Amino acid sequence: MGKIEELQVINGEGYQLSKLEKVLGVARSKSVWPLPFATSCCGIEYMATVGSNYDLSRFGMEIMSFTPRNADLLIVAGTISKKLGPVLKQVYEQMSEPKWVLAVGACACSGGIFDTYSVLQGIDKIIPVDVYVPGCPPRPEQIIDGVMKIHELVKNEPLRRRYSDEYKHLLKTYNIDVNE
Amino acid sequence: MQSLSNRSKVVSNKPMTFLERMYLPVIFGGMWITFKHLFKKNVTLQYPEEQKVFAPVYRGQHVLKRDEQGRENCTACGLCAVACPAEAITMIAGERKKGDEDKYREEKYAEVYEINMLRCIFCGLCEEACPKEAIFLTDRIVPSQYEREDFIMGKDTLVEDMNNRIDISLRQMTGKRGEK
Amino acid sequence: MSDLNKNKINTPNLTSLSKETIDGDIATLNFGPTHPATHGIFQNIMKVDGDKILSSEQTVGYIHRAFEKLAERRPYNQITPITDRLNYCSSPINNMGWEMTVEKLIGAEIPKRVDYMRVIIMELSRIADHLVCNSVIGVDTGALSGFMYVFQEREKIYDIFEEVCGARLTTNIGRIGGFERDFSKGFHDKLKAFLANFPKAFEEFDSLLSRNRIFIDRTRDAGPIGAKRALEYGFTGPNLRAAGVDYDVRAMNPYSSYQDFDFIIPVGVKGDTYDRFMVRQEEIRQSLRIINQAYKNLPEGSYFAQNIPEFYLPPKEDVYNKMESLIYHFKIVMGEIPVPVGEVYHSVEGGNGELGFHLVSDGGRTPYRLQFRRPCFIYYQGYPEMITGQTISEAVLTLSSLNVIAGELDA
Amino acid sequence: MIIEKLILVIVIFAVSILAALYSTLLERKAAAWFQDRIGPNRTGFFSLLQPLADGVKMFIKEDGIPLNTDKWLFIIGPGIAMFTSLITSTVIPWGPDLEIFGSKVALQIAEFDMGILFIMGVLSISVYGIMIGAWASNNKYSLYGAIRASSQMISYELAMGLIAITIIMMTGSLSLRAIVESQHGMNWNIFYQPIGFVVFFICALAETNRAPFDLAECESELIGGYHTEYGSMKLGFYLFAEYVNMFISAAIISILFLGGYNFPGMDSFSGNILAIMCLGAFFTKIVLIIFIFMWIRWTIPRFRYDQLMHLGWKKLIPIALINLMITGIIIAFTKGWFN
Amino acid sequence: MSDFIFSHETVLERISNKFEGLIISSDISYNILTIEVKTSMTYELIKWLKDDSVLNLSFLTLIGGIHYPENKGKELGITYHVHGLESNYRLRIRTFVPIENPIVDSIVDIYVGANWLERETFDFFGIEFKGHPNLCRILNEDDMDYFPMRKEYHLEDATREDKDDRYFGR
Repeated sequence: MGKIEELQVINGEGYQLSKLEKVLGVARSKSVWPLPFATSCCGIEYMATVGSNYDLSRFGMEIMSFTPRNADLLIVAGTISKKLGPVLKQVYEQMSEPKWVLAVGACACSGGIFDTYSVLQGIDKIIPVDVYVPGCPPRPEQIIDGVMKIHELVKNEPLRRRYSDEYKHLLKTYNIDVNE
Repeated sequence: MQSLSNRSKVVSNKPMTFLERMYLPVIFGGMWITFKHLFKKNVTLQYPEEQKVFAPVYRGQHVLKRDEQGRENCTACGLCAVACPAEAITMIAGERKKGDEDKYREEKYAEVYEINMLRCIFCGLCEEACPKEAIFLTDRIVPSQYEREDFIMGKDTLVEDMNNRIDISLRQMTGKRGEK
Repeated sequence: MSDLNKNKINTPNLTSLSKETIDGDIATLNFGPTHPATHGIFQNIMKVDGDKILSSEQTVGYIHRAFEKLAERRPYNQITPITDRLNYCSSPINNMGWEMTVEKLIGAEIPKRVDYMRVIIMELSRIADHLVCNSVIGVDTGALSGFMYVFQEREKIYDIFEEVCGARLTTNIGRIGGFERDFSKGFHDKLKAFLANFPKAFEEFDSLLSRNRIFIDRTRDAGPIGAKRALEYGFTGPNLRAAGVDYDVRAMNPYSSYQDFDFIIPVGVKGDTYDRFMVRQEEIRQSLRIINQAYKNLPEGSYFAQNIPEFYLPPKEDVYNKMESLIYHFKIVMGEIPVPVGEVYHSVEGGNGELGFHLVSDGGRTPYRLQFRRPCFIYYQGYPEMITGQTISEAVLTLSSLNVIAGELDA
Repeated sequence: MIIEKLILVIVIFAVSILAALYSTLLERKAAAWFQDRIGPNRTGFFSLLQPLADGVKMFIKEDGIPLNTDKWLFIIGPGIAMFTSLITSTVIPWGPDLEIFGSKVALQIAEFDMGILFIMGVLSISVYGIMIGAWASNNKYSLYGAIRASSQMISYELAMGLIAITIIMMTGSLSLRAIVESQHGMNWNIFYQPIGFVVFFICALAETNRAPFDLAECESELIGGYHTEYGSMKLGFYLFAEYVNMFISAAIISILFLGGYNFPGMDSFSGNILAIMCLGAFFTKIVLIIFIFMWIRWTIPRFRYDQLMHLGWKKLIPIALINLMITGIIIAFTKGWFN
Repeated sequence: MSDFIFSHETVLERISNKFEGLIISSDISYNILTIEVKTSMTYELIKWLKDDSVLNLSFLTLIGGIHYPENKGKELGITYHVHGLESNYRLRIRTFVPIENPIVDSIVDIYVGANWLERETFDFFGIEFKGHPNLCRILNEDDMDYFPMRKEYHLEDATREDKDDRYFGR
């Protein structure tokens, strides 16, 4: 939770989220549409998460938007190689604010066992990641766990966070243009 | 081409019957199937509220075991680190000092023992490699986190708490010969 | 070296879509890398005239993970987890293929029980693999419920795997010389329940699609390939069998006691999507038959090979008590066991076809060279030929029915 | 009088929007039930706030317009889609007249003699929303979706129109209310025109871009189809328009074939009670039809584009024509025109 | 083909009868015959093996490279696995090329499936296949300037931060 609190302090809004903001945050968190960027093994486990046994739709997340334009959450599941890195970055840039990133699995988080010349050692080298889910591949339970952490973030996020200097600075470190 | 195995059977050349040509009978048949599912009990496991019992041999978060007297089993031989395909284990060995006999079982112990949970692929090779029955994977899942640093688990999280011991006897017993 | 490839390499044309506008009749369609139909990451740049595909050009390697190089740096027992990630829909087959390769190299004699246990696990994972593929064909035609029904069954298979090895998908199941543990009670219960319930659920899925005229019309003549052409491309597995060639490694070079089992090899006629779908459906039934046979006749005995103490880890009690076991334990983990020098090719019938392991050993700690014959990689090159002249919808179906697994494709 | 109408307009628009909102929830729940799942269950009781949450999220999401798009058309597209789908609800007779404070209130915003023609006309405009938006977004997948959608609409409108003509012939009036009135009690057209009903139902599926005719947005091929480039509330309008369309289509199907607000045994009631019960019957029918729409969607695979055209032109239109001719002949005989 | 016995000796004999001086050495390893052949004649051999009515080894299983840095003048090896589906006989053909001039004839016009296998071998080892229609990198990035599977190149990614090399003996 460290991240959120820090941001709020920086914004000067303190802990006083206005009531409206709170309601909007809750509403947002109930309707997080994911964009599954599933490349390999973790993608199969993501499918299992969507499947009947775990049913991600309980969180209102079964509407998968395969186009980045209307997605709220980028779920990166699987190995991202250096060749794929620019593609991932482009997808991230195409998403409209507010957007969150969930890195699922060891490969996406850190490269996992693939400490090799062709694999990106964690997607946080190219895009900012909000929640990491460990495991290779993570169980559906773990993915749901990560998703719920995202919900927690969404719920508590001030509406203006995306315009804060902090956030702009964060994107700048990743060389991502901030569109006003 | 002639048959290579003499036990092949063509499975896909059944022509459509008249009823199948009419679209609707088979469609109604399919709709009947889905309709039956309407009244089937759902199979969903509502994860955060309901938790599944994993198999006793499930490979989840690691634990560093202590023995009956509460001494750490690990002797810092480094086999687990060598056996790790992801190179996720880091340890620094230390000599046991006088007076520490009730803390560490062997003369050597691990001063630092860190597992990078983001790298770990939960393959279980460390557990197999350990000659001292010190490290075990357990049926707990590793939670997701907001920050990368939170995943480097040191001895404070890995070593079991004597007041809250983690039972792995089922895991050791499962699959032993004689059980049917 | 660097100037050698400079003139040959054309730059990646990821951005070709935005530059080229629709001009005349022919448009360029960028199909992938993140297109939902690719189920993994690869790219097809298609030239299309309306809905008709004139030509297509593939780019692969988006999740190239350097398996072969990695395998050269890892001791033999650490390669099993790597093979998991080749065809992740049927990891146990890869694991066991690799273990059998090493066993062939060291000349281990494997007990019959291990063979039968392996057959059960491998056929279960073949079912899981084919279920994913066929249900995804269903999804791509728009019938989503079948996918959901089938995934419930697949979840049960994963539960069974979990009882054996402790993981669901990337199993790291089995060890060189056998299994890490015997089948547990939980396994027996779950397998029995699965064998009893699966056929009904499966036939239900089958009746949702296989005789539905919309589905038949969609898949018939979608992405056909003839037997001769398929062989030239090096197709194996269900995709070759759909073209009418009954080549199956399990029958041709029986490994792991496959000669003991009675099963038929389903073949198709034209090698189109419907054939591939039906061949896989029938293979699931045959796999079930094999599992039933193997489980009924599961021999008593040891779950690991007794005659290779230098490769199979000794039990933990022995490590404490016996010097010899302790030495073996350390040597195995450190990877200091000398292996024979030689060259082995071993192949198993993976979920997608002949999964081969070409292992060159120089006696060292790690393989000198390990090459995987990855069926996906080889047959995916036939894809442009199969879809030329077809529509985009058919291209999507062809792709999903080929069951191209990105992990296996890119290595 | 004007105020009365205005209230009615607002009520009916609100009802259509609400119905569309909750059909999204119903769709998600129905999908879950068909697939042994639970579906959304974390947003209020029975997840009843789920559509609102979606709406709120869409409203406050950043509203980007991609580069290289035609900005104005990009904005107009979803607007047209929304407008056309809502405006069809004006001619639908929701029930018999209510009596409020002594004055009669017709449960229909605009009663004119050519209601069915109006609906057909508006329906054919509605594809412009898709066309314009997709064209403006400068994306090939969108364009494919739009082309598919428009040709599909044109093709299936023919068969739909032919069936509608059959009904008109039977009733002898173009007014929707007259059509409904003619099916008093249990005297529904479906019993006279079962083939017509099936054809009309299929066409309605195609007109609303529902599976198995959802080629305009089949995500396995065209990612999002015509709304690939849309985000935030503009996307919301498109998705919403689809559900409003579905609602209206269900209403029209029930008017033409299932007797609209008629229900068996309605003669034993009268006055406002009758009106309210009629309203209830009408909505029950609509919900049932919407549910069948969803049931179909989650069961059967979709057609390929050319097969869809074949089905439309080579099968449904001939069937509709034959149906029309036979109906015509029968009407001629029964009315005694040959004698 | 019925009276032909597919023993390793008969196969070897038939090949050496057809091609004089082609086979440099042969070896039977784990029941597969490996023949090392002259680089200039591999194309001919594979073509003949495919068309020959007796041997009929007409299925290409695998093409792979191998690198022996110590083997001066013959550093890079190319291995072909061919398989006769009717006879179920596998044959391994290997040829060596020097690392300075690693050129071998492409067999794409014999087996169309060899296309990507050759590209992969080029990508990994830098072996050039003469006559290949589109010899360029396939799995790696196009701007990579070395051939990663050669023994001298490192495996690890230099950007990995979370590892202390001291503990892994490398």
